[in-house]
Amino acid sequence: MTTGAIVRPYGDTTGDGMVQTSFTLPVPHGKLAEGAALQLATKMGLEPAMVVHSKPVGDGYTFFVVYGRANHLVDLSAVRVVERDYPLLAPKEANLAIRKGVRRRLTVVGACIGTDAHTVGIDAILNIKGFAGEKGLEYYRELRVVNLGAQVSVPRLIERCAVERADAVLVSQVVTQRDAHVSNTQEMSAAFREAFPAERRPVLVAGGPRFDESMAAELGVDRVFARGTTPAEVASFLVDALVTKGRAVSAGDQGRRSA
Amino acid sequence: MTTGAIVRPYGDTTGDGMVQTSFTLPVPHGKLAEGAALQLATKMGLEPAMVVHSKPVGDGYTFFVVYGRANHLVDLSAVRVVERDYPLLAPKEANLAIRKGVRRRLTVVGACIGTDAHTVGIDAILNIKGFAGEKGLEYYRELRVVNLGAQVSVPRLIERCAVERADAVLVSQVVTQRDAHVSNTQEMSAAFREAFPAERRPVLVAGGPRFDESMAAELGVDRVFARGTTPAEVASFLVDALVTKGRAVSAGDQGRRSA
Amino acid sequence: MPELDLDPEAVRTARRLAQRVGEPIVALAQQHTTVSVERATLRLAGLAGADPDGTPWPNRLLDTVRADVGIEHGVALPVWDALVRGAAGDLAELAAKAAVGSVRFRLPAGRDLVHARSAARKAVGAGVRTLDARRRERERLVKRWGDPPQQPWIYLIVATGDIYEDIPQAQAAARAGADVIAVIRSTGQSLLDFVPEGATREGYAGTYATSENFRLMRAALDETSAELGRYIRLTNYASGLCMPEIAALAGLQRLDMMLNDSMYGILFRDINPVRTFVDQRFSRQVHARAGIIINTGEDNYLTTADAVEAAHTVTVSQLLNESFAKEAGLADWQLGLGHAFEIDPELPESFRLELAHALLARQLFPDAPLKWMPPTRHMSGDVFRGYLLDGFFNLAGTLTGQGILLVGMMTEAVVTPWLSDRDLALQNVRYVRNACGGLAEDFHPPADGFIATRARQVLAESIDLLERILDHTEPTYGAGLLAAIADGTFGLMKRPADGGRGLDGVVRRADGYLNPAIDLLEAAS
Amino acid sequence: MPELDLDPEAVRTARRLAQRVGEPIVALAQQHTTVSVERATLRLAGLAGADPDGTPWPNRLLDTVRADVGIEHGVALPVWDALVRGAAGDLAELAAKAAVGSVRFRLPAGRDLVHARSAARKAVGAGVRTLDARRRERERLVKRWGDPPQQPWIYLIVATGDIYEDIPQAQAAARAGADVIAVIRSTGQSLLDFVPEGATREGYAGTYATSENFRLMRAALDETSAELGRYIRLTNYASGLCMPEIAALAGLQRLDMMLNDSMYGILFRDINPVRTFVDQRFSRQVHARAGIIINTGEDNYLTTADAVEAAHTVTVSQLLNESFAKEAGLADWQLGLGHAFEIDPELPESFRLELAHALLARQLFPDAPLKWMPPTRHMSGDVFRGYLLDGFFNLAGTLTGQGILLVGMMTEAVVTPWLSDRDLALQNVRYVRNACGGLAEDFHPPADGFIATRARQVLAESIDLLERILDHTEPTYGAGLLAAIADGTFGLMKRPADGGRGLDGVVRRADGYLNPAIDLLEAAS
Ligand code: B12
Ligand code: B12
Ligand SMILES: Cc1ncc(COP(=O)(O)O)c(C=O)c1O
Ligand SMILES: Cc1ncc(COP(=O)(O)O)c(C=O)c1O
Repeated sequence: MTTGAIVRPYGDTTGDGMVQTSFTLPVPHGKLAEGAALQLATKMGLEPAMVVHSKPVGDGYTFFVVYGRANHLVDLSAVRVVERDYPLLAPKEANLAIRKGVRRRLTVVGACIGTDAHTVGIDAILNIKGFAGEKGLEYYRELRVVNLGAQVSVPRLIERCAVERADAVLVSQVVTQRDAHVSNTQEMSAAFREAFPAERRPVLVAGGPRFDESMAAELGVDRVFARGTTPAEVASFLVDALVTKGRAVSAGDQGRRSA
Repeated sequence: MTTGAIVRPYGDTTGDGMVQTSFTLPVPHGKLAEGAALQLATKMGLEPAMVVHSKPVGDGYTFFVVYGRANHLVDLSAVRVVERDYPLLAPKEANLAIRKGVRRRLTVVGACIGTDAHTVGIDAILNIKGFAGEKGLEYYRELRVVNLGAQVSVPRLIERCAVERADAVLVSQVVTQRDAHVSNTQEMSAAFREAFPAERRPVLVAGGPRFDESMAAELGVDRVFARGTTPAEVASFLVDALVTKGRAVSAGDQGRRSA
Repeated sequence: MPELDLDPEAVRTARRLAQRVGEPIVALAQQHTTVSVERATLRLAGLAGADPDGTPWPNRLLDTVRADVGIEHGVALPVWDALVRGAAGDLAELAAKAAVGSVRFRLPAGRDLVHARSAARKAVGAGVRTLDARRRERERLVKRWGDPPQQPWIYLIVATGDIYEDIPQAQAAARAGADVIAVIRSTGQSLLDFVPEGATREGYAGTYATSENFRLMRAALDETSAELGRYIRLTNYASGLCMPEIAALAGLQRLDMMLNDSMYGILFRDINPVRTFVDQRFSRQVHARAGIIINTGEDNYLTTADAVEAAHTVTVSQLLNESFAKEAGLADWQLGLGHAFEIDPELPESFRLELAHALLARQLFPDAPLKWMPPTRHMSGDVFRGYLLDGFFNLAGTLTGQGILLVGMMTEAVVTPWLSDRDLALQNVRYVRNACGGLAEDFHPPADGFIATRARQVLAESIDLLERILDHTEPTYGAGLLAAIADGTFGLMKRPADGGRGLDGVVRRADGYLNPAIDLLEAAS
Repeated sequence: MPELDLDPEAVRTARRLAQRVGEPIVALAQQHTTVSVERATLRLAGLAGADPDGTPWPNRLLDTVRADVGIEHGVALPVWDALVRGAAGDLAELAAKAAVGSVRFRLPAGRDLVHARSAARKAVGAGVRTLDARRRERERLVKRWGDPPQQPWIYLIVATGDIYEDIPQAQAAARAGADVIAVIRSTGQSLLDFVPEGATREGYAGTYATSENFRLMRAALDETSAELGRYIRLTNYASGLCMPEIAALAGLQRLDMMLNDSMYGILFRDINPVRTFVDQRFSRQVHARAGIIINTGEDNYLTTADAVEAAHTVTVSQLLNESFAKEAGLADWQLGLGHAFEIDPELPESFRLELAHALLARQLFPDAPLKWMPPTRHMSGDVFRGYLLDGFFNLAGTLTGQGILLVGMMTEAVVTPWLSDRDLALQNVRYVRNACGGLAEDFHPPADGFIATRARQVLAESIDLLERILDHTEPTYGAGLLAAIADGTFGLMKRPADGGRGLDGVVRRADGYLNPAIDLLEAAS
């Protein structure tokens, strides 16, 4: 561990540790509430902390803005990052890799599952129009995209995946209240494990703005994509998983697979 | 301790623990930086935490907005509050108490000490015009106010207090960078202790927006007033300390005192 | 208000075209009924509650009737025929018996038909009279407690998923300045072909729309209205597969505004277009009668399409919504036509483009309240920037005389609103309203300037689009609009007339179709 | 720009009155000198550095001269007389010798005086030529790298107290869009009667103004200017007891703007009024020559007085600052007259009042850049609200064509700006500028409307106040302005002409007073 690996928050001087925070406590506005806010700030490791704003909101609640010096050290060497562990391919390269590797088009089924109807994110990945200047997966000649749209139930998704012989399933989850995104995705992955034998289960990919990319195992999927994902990242991952790592059955062996 | 004494931050549901925070880390924008931000949030007790915004600022720094669930409990019964431990008096009552208790006018000397030139706060307490609809101490017939203004050095303050026979000294400190307010006030109180025998030392009061009212002992003063103080609070405290608690010498005994 | 130099002839043309586009759709609605229209009729007649599994009695009863005789003649004749026959003492008992298979329905004829019809009219008429009573009650309370002292009205959302958390939050919001409270629905409710029952505590990102939730919230807000001396309005969603029923429940529980768009369900919930248009007409007839203000959903287009490129689709939809609403009997003051501040803030002069669009709507619909929606898709996790954007949204609302201002939240891209978000948002609105309340006096976009030019351009593009819609032919229904929707004209979504959810609940009316609710509602308008 | 319907005659009257108020003050300045004016003269002649205790050589030398012969004839004659006499090889050596008492000064006469005078003129002339060279250098660099592409220029503060933290922060700010960087001074510096030496790292709430700090920062910004292809201007404070010396150092180190107000030191630092006016005139002559833009400090009044009640004191001060500045040789483009967005945001129509005040300034001083200051006193710990207020401040700046926009920080009431505060603040400015850049096209306050009426009222009150100032008599100096200042007319502070700090450094000029710097600077203008 290099010494450079330890950093602290920066207000206006190296090492000052300064952070801003705001929160509401269910305590009526007053000195007790301010004391409670300071206690919370202290427990968060802010010392000294200054309650710079407090305002009654609602009945018996107080909103606070607190500034203070965080006494924590951030150890960069201990940060676990899900780095891209596969090469980033341009559409042409991805197509070529698929053509060479499996000699058939790969089928990708996409959906917003559960009651979630936010399709803009998955459409950004799938539709030709794409995202951030990159074309979506429909633009890839060697990918066959079946976009099921919004509010797709897990049984329906599994049925369609079987019919379409999906190599990969892309599900999107945007609504996170009560951790809906987590439980929906877990339900989905469990159902796929039940419905398909391991070697025929499509690659499972989950995506959405509030996912944490390190949650793949917990969610039971092969990969998680979060905020700001671009189509090429997804296509490259699919090539890596299905072609390079050989999850997809190549054209010659397809008969066996569909048996 | 009642059960109601334990509370948690409130986002939109009781007990959800949600807080917002923002800070800058001296790490270039990217996945490592986001991981570092999450680590800091976790150390602050936010779990789960979501990095909802990250943006490069300056060279090699990243600014973050993080939302998360604080796992701390706030114990209201453990909150130490500096409650007003003296009665709040209207100007008339204060005047009467002084007239009855010490049979002479009390002298109050006010100043911004050190290099601080922010006089609006101390003026709000002292000037007739007052603050928040309350008249300032100059309005109290039984208080004689000497306002020395801004950037008063400690030696000059002590000299004037001796000359004016100050019963109380009110110092203001607004600038807090490098904890200037703390060190200036400590320097002031130490000098007063040196310059005056204990029984003749004026009551020392410090005030300013970023003081913590529980710091009196640490600062070596008799009382600390913070954000939003009103003149009546200060006048009432002075009456309590000088009259009720008998710190001020009454008119009959003044000869002895000045001896 | 500043005046844009719009050609009055162009405005007349646009409106005429919208009406022509709407005509075949109205005809379609008159030729069909849906399960939800029929259930709404039963609800107006007083049928409520659910079986032990939670399936509402209106659904149980309707399904049995449909199985026995179909619903192409309407549910009223077979149901009241059974009651007249003495199959049960009242609707509730009838539903319960039908559910266990102890009643069989038939299509009455001759004198039986006459009796059934008059019994149905009487029963449904009682419901319509309740709508009237609720409306008068509202008028009385508004008179007693007063309307908001200012324009625009301040519209705030609560969305905890739990009616018992919603209530105190709504009350707090009202105390902090909200004039209108909307209880957002749980995800998924729009696709349910039934209206859940009772007080509910477990919605996702919203709370179920139920009759009991409506009642609880309205009662709570009545309390707060009395306390504040200001009538706080309550909003919900007459949208999704149960649009007509929810409209009926809203009228019966004295809700004050309802989200109710002619195409939202089609485009954003993939609900069958015919189902939507039929349901929409009925629900609007109810709203008209109940004195409810509708809020249309044009803002939603701009969450998937670009707000500059697609500006004219908003105008076209407003014109269509207006035309459908007028046909259904709604008055101008009931038309909260939607639009939104959704232009990419990075675009040069984005704020002035917003002003141009907002003024165009203002001037096209001078007597409609207009519902002005805040930025959402360009909000990010940078809550500071979000708070600023919302301030400029509020300013645009003030400058252009919007009627209903849906308050934006700095956490739009993060979470459903927190208590503190709402408080901060109201503070933002108050600052702008207070500091710039009269700024419209100084706002005079020149006739040949950027703003007026842009407004004229959007109007011209709208006329163009309406003409293109009329040019569409559609094989099954022959209506230009259905074909245009199938084509992806709105919000970039393609929705064919024979696709989508809920199509199986659409039935072509037979000769002799009877729906006393429709008869009564149409008689009035 | 929108036009206010101001009576041109009233404008002329106001300006005439301001000049009449200023005249006796100018005469006063011409009749006096100060220790700092004399030290500045030595600095222009090249004297720099400090003794081992940190006392600058200009102070050591001046104090000795003063002790020996006084300074009523100016420091130049005794000093260059000593040099001509061969008491030392150069100024630095002379100062060192004087400090140890090995030189005695005298007032030369006859040929000695002629020699001393010409030597002094030569030495000081070299300094003035350096000012000229620096000015040409700036002009060249501005031509090479370019001015900001837009108005207003974006002015940002750094204030860490440590020049080595300031530098990267300033560079980051420039990269993020700042056009002007101001390094705020440490508290207390204004009361020092000497200019500290060297690079400094321990200021409180600001960094010491020193020649070396100036040089370091200017060099760093030159680097960044080259990188960005935009000339980044550097600002500091010619204010406090050493105003003339700091002005000289600024000119020598190619600073580009200086805070320099005619009354700030009197009112806010309790510096003696005569000292201030004398110092001010000299420093402005230097700024005029050096091509430096001055920023005046009217904004400060509004931190202690109410921004509505005292609006006219701002206008009066601007008129006085203009008149003093013109007399000292500054051109219109060099007058960054100050004003601020400090009206209580709770006041109804506060934003429109701000617009009225800002437009009044814009129209009274059409060719001056105007320095537009952000809200400070009504900022609170609610950083969200603060961010919003700053956005409306930015909007007012854009709508009313301000020249220099001092960027407001959401943490105004909390801390000196953080790195992230500055970045967020610039983002705020960028949004407003980009989204509303052309909004002035649509902004037309009617002649009989709220804004124009308010502007006329402030102008009338200003004329009134100027007349009242002229009516004041003052025993010692007979000048109306001094008496008015003693009365508490500005910012509510009472400052008698014979009180305040630094009075002992003021000396009435004797006959035969010589100051080659003043001669050279006046000859040019
Ligand atoms: C547009 C929008 C809508 C539109 C959706 C239109 C449509 N056809 O999608 C409409 C108006 C219909 C809508 C409705 C609702 N919405 Co909405 N909506 C938004 C909004 C404004 C933008 C979302 C968006 O389009 N982002 C742009 C895309 C490109 O980003 P993205 O989704 O993050 O996708 C990227 C990555 O995450 C990733 N990704 C995403 N999915 C996937 C999948 C895979 C496989 C991969 C690889 C990558 C990937 O790649 C994408 C590109 O980088 C957000 C607020 C905001 N500003 O974020 C609220 C928001 C998401 N909505 C919200 C809510 C609550 C609703 C409603 C439930 C409200 C209600 N009760 O009525 C309804 C109902 C919807 C439902 N049943 O789900 C909440 C969710 C709160 C939460 N965290 O739980 C938000 C955050 C607003 C808020 N603060 O309340 N909404
Ligand atoms: C007005 C103002 C000024 C005016 C001051 C005019 C004057 N005559 O006072 C001027 C323009 C001159 C000024 C200058 C500077 N200022 Co200033 N200024 C402010 C400002 C905008 C408002 C302060 C104020 O008047 N508050 C209103 C009063 C009523 O509130 P208050 O002081 O908190 O007082 C109340 C209580 O605290 C209490 N109280 C206060 N004192 C006392 C004393 C006693 C005995 C008692 C009982 C109670 C009490 O009672 C009062 C009533 O409730 C603040 C920002 C802000 N919005 O807070 C910055 C601020 C205080 N200034 C700041 C700075 C850095 C400066 C400068 C140093 C900048 C520079 N380098 O040039 C200069 C130099 C001043 C100096 N040498 O000290 C910083 C301080 C940062 C920090 N925390 O360290 C602030 C926070 C701005 C910022 N974010 O950078 N400033
Ligand atoms: C017109 C309209 N209907 C309905 C809704 C709500 O969606 P859902 O039908 O999924 O509850 C919205 C969302 O804002 C809307 O604008
Ligand atoms: C004109 C002017 N001079 C000087 C200053 C700085 O104060 P000081 O002289 O204490 O450094 C300011 C503060 O903003 C100012 O406006």
